[in-house]
Amino acid sequence: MSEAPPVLQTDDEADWLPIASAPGGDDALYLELDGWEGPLDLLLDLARRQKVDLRRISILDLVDQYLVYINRACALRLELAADYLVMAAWLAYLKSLLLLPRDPEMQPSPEELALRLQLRLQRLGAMREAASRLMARDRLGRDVFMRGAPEGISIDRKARWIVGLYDVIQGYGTIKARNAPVVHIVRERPVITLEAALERVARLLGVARDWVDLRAFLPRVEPGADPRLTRSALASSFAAALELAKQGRAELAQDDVFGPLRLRAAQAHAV
Amino acid sequence: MTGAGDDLVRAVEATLFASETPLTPEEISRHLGGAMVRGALESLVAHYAGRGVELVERGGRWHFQTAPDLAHLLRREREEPRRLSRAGVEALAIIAYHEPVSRAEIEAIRGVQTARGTLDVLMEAGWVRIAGRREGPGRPTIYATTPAFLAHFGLTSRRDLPGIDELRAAGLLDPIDAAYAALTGETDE
Amino acid sequence: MTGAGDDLVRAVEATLFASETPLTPEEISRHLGGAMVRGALESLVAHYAGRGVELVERGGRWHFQTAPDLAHLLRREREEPRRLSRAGVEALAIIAYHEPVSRAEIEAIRGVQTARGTLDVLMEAGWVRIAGRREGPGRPTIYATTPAFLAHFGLTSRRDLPGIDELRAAGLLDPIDAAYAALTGETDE
Repeated sequence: MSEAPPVLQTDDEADWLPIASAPGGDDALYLELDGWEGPLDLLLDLARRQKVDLRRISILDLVDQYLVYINRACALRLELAADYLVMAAWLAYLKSLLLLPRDPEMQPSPEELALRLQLRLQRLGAMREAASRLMARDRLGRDVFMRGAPEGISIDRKARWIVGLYDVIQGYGTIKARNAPVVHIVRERPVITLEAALERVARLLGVARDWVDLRAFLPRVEPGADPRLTRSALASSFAAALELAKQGRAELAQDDVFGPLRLRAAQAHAV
Repeated sequence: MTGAGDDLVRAVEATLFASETPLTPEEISRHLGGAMVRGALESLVAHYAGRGVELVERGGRWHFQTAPDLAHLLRREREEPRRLSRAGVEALAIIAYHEPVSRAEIEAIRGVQTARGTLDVLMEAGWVRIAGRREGPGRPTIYATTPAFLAHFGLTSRRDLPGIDELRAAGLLDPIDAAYAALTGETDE
Repeated sequence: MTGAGDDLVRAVEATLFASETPLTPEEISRHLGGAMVRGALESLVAHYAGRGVELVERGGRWHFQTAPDLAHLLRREREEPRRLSRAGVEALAIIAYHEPVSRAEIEAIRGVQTARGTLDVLMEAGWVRIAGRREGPGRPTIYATTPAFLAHFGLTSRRDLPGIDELRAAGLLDPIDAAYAALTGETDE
């Protein structure tokens, strides 16, 4: 069980039937059409019926009145919002604590719970009263009026632009820097292009009348050079050999699958 | 009235008459080239006292308005200002007396949840504004009243809120924990 | 008239003050339950004579207005400091370094379009003027700086502007990213 009365669910315009004192003025309750704003509101109204200062209210009486009302509403099968039942349960619990022999271990004590409930009712009551006093004041547009047709005062705003010489010079520098011709430099990469290989293979082939292994056409690679250069040279030389064969300038021979690829100048041209 | 002050009084009077909104002394002063306007305002308040129109200060801003006792003559043919729901009225009072206050604090006092639209209506009316966030868990938005609130309800400042001194003296504006501690710390009656 | 406290005078005063339109004496009278208001109007005219506000009749209708000699108070000019936009700074710099230039030339140098308003702002500030038209296709308007520009920036002449070499030496021609990184102390790596 929580130690404070629960904060309740909604403040929808209450659409159920609350209570008022019987015309006789005793504390018999009957139902009438009016709105409650939740259980705390109902409790406050019940408390006011005790016709004493809220600081001297009897919490036990208040609990009884609330439970009586809720029971009556249930008996009449009125649809009670869950908040009211939650509050009823909490109040019944509080009442039992207040009536049973004191458990010194209990924190907070039932008296504290009761006092806190009383403080809440006082605060709500104070704000209720403050609100009605506020609303009853002479209100602008209802009771007092400002001038109906003021000429209006206009202020022509004139900008004083803030900019320093440095801003201007820097601005110019920014434009110049932004528009300076851009030169793209591509980093040298370890490749032999197809064009280079084609030129080299064709030149070497011109002097080689017999079958020569393709690998003999590869450029000499410095020891320790990037191995990717060797692979690139082999690939582009192979492509160059195919290209030369296609052009009818070279003949290719390979005895085994994955065996050495040999080439020589095309014999038709050589004769 | 004669003397050098006259021109300034006339200028302040004309400025406030012409303005469509209440003005702070600083705004009037700026409008009049930096003149000190306090004295002129006081002189105008005295001059208009008891007339059909009066000069009032609301939340640091000044405006002319009709005398409240003539309300019965002027009220007819004018539509009522928007009717606030009971929830709206109570939320407004709680914000005014406790400001700045979070929605949870409003709900704790009212004992019910506050519908989303309730605070919106108060802000739309120009009476309530968001006053930032409270440092602490969840950093909730907090609400406070505006100068337009003071103007609408004819309050010079929040100190003029009906009964606020008594409420404060009775501890009714303190949080319940503080009130409880104060009560139990003292001798019981 | 029994003085400022006279109820009818007060009522007429408040009615005219709150009215959104000038009112005939008959309208005021009807509003106030048929009272004779002529005397009250005369008393108010006398009371307000020489003040910052006066009561006047125009075509049989009455209204309050600001005293005509104070009409100048209803308009005020106020200076507001504002920061020149980056586009404005760049256009100003280009005009200063290249004047006279056309808008198309400014755009060619900036590499982006320049809004019409940008040049307006510079002219409104008094730093840039229209310096005629360039002979040639379309005869475009050309712009140049003003003496006020030199005065504002404390320059004796445009020759005081640093040259390209000096800009480079000052690091102002560094690529923007590098300059930005240097400014913010960040590095790309």
